Amino acid sequence: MANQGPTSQTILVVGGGIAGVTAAVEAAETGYDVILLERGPALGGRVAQLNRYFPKLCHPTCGLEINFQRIRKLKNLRVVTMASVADVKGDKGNYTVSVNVAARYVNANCTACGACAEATDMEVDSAFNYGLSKTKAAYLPHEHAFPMRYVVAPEAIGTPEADKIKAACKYDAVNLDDQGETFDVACGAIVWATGWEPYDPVKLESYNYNLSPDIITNVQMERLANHDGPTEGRIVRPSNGEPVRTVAMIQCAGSRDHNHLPYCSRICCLGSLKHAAYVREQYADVQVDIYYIDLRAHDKLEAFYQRVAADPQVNFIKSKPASVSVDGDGNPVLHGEDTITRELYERPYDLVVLATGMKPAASNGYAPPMSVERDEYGFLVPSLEGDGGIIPAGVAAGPLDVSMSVQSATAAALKAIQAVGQKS
Amino acid sequence: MSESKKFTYYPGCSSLGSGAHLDRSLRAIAPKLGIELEELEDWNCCGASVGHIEGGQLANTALSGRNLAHAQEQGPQDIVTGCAACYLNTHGAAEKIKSDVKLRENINEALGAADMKYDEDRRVRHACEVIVNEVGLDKVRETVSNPLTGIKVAGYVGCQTVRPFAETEGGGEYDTFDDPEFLDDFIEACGAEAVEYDVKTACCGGSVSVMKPEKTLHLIKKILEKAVEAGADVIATPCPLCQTNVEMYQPAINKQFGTDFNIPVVFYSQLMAVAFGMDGKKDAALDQNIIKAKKLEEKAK
Amino acid sequence: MADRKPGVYVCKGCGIGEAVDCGALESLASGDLKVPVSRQHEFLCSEDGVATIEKDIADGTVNQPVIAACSQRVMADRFEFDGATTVRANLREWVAWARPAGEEDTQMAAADQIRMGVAQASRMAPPEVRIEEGLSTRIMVVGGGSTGLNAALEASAAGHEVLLVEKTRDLGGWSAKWSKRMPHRPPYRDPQDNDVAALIDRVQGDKAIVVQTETTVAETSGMPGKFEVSLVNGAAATKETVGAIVVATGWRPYDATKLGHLGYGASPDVVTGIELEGMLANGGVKRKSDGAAPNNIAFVLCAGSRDPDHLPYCSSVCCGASIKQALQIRAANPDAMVYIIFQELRTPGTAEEFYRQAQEEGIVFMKGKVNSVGSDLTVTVDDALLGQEVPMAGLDMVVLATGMVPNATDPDKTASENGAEQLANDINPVAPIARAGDAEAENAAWSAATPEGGSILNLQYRQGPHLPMLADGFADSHFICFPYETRRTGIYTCGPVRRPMDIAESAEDAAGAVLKAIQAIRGAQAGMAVHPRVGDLSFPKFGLDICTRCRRCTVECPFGAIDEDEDGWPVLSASRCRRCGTCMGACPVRTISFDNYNVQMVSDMIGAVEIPDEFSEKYRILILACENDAAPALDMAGINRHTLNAEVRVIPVRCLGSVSMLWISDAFQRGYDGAMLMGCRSGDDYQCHFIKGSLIGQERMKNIGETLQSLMLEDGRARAVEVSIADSAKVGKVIDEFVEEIRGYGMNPFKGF
Amino acid sequence: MTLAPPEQAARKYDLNFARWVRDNVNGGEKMSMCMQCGMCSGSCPIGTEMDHGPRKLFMMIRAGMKDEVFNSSTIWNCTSCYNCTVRCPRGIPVTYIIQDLAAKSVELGYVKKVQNARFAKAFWWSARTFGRTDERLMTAKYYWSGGLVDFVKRSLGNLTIALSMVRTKRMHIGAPHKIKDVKGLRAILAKAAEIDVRESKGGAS
Repeated sequence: MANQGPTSQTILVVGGGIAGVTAAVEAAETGYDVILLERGPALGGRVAQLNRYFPKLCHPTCGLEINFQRIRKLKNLRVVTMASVADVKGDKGNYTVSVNVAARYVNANCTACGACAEATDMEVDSAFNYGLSKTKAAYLPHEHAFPMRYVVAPEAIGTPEADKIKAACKYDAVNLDDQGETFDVACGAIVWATGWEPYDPVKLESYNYNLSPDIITNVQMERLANHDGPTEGRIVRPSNGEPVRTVAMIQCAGSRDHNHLPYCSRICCLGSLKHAAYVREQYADVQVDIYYIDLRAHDKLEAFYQRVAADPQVNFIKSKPASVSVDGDGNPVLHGEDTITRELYERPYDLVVLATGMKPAASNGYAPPMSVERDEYGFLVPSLEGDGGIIPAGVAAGPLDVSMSVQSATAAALKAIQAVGQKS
Repeated sequence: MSESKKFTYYPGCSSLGSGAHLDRSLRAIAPKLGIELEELEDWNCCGASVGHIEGGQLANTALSGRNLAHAQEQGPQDIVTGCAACYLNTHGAAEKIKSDVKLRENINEALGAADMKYDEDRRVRHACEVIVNEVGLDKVRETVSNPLTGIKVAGYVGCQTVRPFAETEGGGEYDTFDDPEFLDDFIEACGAEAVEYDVKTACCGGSVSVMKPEKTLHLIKKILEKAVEAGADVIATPCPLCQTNVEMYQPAINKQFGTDFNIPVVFYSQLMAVAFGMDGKKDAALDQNIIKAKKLEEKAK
Repeated sequence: MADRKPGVYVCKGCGIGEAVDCGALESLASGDLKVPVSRQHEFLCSEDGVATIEKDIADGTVNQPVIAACSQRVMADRFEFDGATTVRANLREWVAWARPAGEEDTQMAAADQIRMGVAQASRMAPPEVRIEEGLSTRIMVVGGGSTGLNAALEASAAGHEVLLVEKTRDLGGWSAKWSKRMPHRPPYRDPQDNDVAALIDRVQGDKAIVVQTETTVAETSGMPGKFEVSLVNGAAATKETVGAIVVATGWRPYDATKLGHLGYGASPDVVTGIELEGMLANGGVKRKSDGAAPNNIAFVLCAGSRDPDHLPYCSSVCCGASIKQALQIRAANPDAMVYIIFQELRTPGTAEEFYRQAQEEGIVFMKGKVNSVGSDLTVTVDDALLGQEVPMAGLDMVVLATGMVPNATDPDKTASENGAEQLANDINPVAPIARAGDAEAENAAWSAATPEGGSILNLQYRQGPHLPMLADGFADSHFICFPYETRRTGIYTCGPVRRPMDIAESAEDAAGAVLKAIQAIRGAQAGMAVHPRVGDLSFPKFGLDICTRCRRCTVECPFGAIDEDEDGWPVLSASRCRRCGTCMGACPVRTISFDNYNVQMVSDMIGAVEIPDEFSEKYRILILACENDAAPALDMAGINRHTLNAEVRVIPVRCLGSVSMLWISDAFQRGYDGAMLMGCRSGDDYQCHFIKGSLIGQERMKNIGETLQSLMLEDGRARAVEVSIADSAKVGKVIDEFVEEIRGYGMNPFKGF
Repeated sequence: MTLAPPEQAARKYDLNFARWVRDNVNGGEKMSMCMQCGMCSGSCPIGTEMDHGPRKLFMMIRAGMKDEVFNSSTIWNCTSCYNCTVRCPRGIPVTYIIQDLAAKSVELGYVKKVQNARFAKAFWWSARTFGRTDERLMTAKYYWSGGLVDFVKRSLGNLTIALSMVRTKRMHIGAPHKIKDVKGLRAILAKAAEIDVRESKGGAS
């Protein structure tokens, strides 16, 4: 059997969110060589954009910090940002993966001193803040970014701003001619942890997302509540910066709907309970109404639901709102039927939060090879037959919360070391 | 679309009454847009939204069955209609028959009673969908010789022109259910200004307005209010029932709510006829509007 | 370490050069501090900069580079050198970026950073590696249900020998009793075949797996790499050595006899979901009363679950399991009318398809609370959607979907006294579970929630025989980001003993636990720590010559790494240790130390700071900051260019649990005006990754008050605060307020003594 | 036209009625998919005119409340706007179901004097007699069906409308429009009705 052994014991992990980081670190800590690819400029993925986790209301950066410390200690773990997969060839034991690295325009000399950002006035939409704010054209992804390195926005390239940015760097870290690169990786197993994207709220026609800045999504709410977000963590009406007195959360905004996402995204109920907690922490006299079909606080998370439900200023209304309009004063107005009281309501709010669901991020460099089985929604299914060398982890494999994603990723790490055979 | 394309045209009962001006203006603009309309042979009522109640489900579908059978005899071309209700029923029936073998059997058994049959499939399309997907906005713009500059129009789509088929494959996926844009596009193409109008797919009460206006006047009031607020000179709609309800109930609304609405309600096809430089009466049928669309009449040659 | 050759390297990059006089720092090192090699560089992390340091190390002139540049959290890879111990002095985030350029105070802060760095180097040695003898790579799996079976197969597939211990006669646990299982593969619509039998065959056919049924664990001692377990099979007792332990003891159904209000016991035809499952698996559903096949069946969900009087949590699987059973009943009898009465229908994720399938099959779902089930099977429901109370008569069978109770203890064993005591004393986060919807429980003592039953592993640990549990009786971990973070190193739980979960999820959980077990074994082989201080080779050393056997270290160790021998001397099980230093902080005679982290080292760093005399009007306040949360928050404050108070000096510590109160009294005796501990959230929702470090720190600080009073100092001068890693914007203000308070007290009179 | 549904059972949640609806009502086969979210009732432009609204009506059907369902005002106030249908997250053709329940309630003799029923009668009369709906005659017949008083009241009320319609040639006077082959059409409709009876599934299944 000697000649049938894997040609490579390297494990490749695609996606640097909580699942990918976990899979990479856990695998590396058993002694295997691991390469971690992240499409963006920094690790952490969606959880880095979260304010806090349910049910403990603790900060994602806390766990990420520990993971980053682990990464720093692991000589056998290599992190490549701005990287996505162009092609996968071969099979278990010997894959050849061609990797595209997009231009960052900033090289490893960067010390994150920030002189480049100071040098330019050009601003671009902040993807990290889901478009709620602007950021300088030369920017640090966020205060907790790993790697701690700046990025130059492609929009700036070819403009005089780019030259200002380059000129400002004392350390020769800005490379405006960066074309990115492509290289091949030989590996024995691949963990596919490409995560998710929020469902596009514009598709929810009757909720008129574009009609008012005070209609936001749950992921935007996370940024709004974050000290590092567009409002330094103050939850206010985006339209006028005023405090909120009434907030509505609309559950299943896209999920459990055959017109959109037929499955339940699992996290949205708990996410909105968490958002209710954010709002209540900031305002004593605020009213929060949560509109839901079924409140899905599974297993021990029920306790979190009970804790929030005990708050008399948080109301639960079993109703899928039919539509959102905007009244003369510019307030978003919810229309629908309260299924318990039969009341046909028409209620204005200061802020409406659409609890949009998760859809698998299987596009744009994150599309897995066709050999990997998918369900009709695009979630990856662990192969029963197949060679099992490509292992889905985290939300790429189904709608999971953070803890379950970490569980899934840890299991994937084991599958990966099984796939590449015993450490020689 | 260079040379003209032929369709079997199903005018519907309203063409002989309340919606006569839709029929007239549509027939007028069609050739300009490269559409040849051949009237459906001995067409009958579609059953509207109440036919099934007294007639029963199958008999009601059989009404469409008979029209489809005639269309089949008339040739392979698609059927087109300007009436929302006719479209809804006939298109719906055609799709059902297409997918439901048993239904096709039953319908044909019924048609047999008059020695007719419908054993092929004919596509039933809405005039607006045809203009969007077949003619194209560019063609509409090109055809405009008398742009309606300075006229503010509230584009009121109503319900059945887009629901439930506009987003479906069979319906030609030509626009959305809640926020359709085709009508505003038509208006702008005619050189008029489409005002911001967020009740464009609000319901006028449909047949309930005919039966029990007391229950639905408030719906129509809102449709009028928003148009006036938006500073519209005229409301344009594709739907005969919407046109009639929104136009003819204005006095009743004024009486009940103490308002003073008097805003003309026309069909997009009337706008086009004027914009295409055609005759205001003969082609645009502006004389058939109870509340006169003065600004359009002035524009019209 | 024999001869220390420190070298100070001052970086002038990133604004440091503009903020402070680096020349002065260089001469401070070479002068007062007598550091043989002292250099400054424009851009130390550049190739040239790194080369300079490498050259000095290669020459043998330096083996302790003190990098006076950026935070230890960045550029780690550039500033680590073979054969040298690096010390980082943070001139960037904590000085240049956090204080006004060119000012005297800024220069003083920079100088103190250098002094502390040099002092730290003088007490650091590369850790001596300690590797135990006679290590085993075998993994013991406790529990032969589907979770345990999967764990065994996963471990074997990863090349480890496995010892699978099952208490009963048969493998398979509850899952072996199921007729079918819930779907977990596309299209997620139909109940799928139960494959447990195949699983059992694979286990029994696997040469690497030794199965011992009708066996329980009498005792567990030792440590990761060499746990000594004694197993009991009837009269026979055996001893085994294993490297790590996976606990998959699963669950048991909630006792239905407690559900009289739902009619259980009132009629033989009110059955539990478990009983129904038995019927489905053995020839179909029949009424116990008359053996007839029922035509009208109602399922009552949340029978016991989500009920403060019974199980406060949601058992997760009951909705899906009931749908599965309903579909099976319909498949057997298409005319059966099946009703599922729920309060919240929970089919998360793709299980929504399963719900849809049931609806398509015509199974009727009703939302409402069941008020009563009569002996005639009349179910009275508050139908929330009809808005009326509905009496459902004429039912032939009522099924109660009872919930899951975790087997974190063995109900067949009796609770041992010290076990109860452990659970009472150990920190077991109550929140949010016990208080959920239950006002009384909020103040109830943990012991009130102590699960019945004896210990499963019977750990021979100073900390007692049990695996720590959460208040609802589920085993650790309560960390969201680290679900396998255990308080008993090398022992990992998985499956429903950890959280209510179905077969598919349990199988995955088993794989995760096995991976952690493998890490623990490899850690022991290399003598290094596992999560979170992965790779740390240091371990606590005990100077038994002056040990007073006070037992504080053995009591306070959050991981039960230190036992006592019969004479009460502390005995370390090194591979259980997670290197947090809590023992070091606990030791009143300071005789516990790590090669690279010890009481003297921090004392010297505190002493190295220059204390201006009382006429200077300059205060000095010591901050000991947790390196996992508080220190990064201070870094990020710098990154955001928030101002850090000019009068504080910050020393990062492994954990507040490692803080020796000597450091605080030292500080005051040396003339500091105040001292503050900064750590993470403690209490029920604690965030401390060493479990109770920040809590211990706070308690010790309460006691320091007395010391201060004995020194005639206000006890307000010493304080412990909780900050989170996300407090970069707030942490500066917290410090300023404290400093203001100290100014209120005035200067420390001991200055200059 | 269709066989009678089962008698309303004494106890709630007798599924026989729900099953009859599934088998006999247009779109009924989808009704079991309802998850009671309220989207339909909330989307209805004149939901306030409905006693229960579609969502609750579906629950009542599950509960076997046949009489309450057929006597409900909900089934008589559908404007056919199809908002509920296109928005339903479970893809239930709510409009079809509501409209056909109205038809069934007529068949089963639940309603006599409901305006829509009279209107529908008038409409069908026109469709059958002329092959086309003559709005004038149909409306007149509809008003008549309400009795003389109602006729006069309503006719006068709408006189101005009628006149202006005539003036703009949108209501023609004189002989009604007729299709050529009225005989054929009637034969077709008669046959269809006959098939309907033959095909319809019975009561309790």
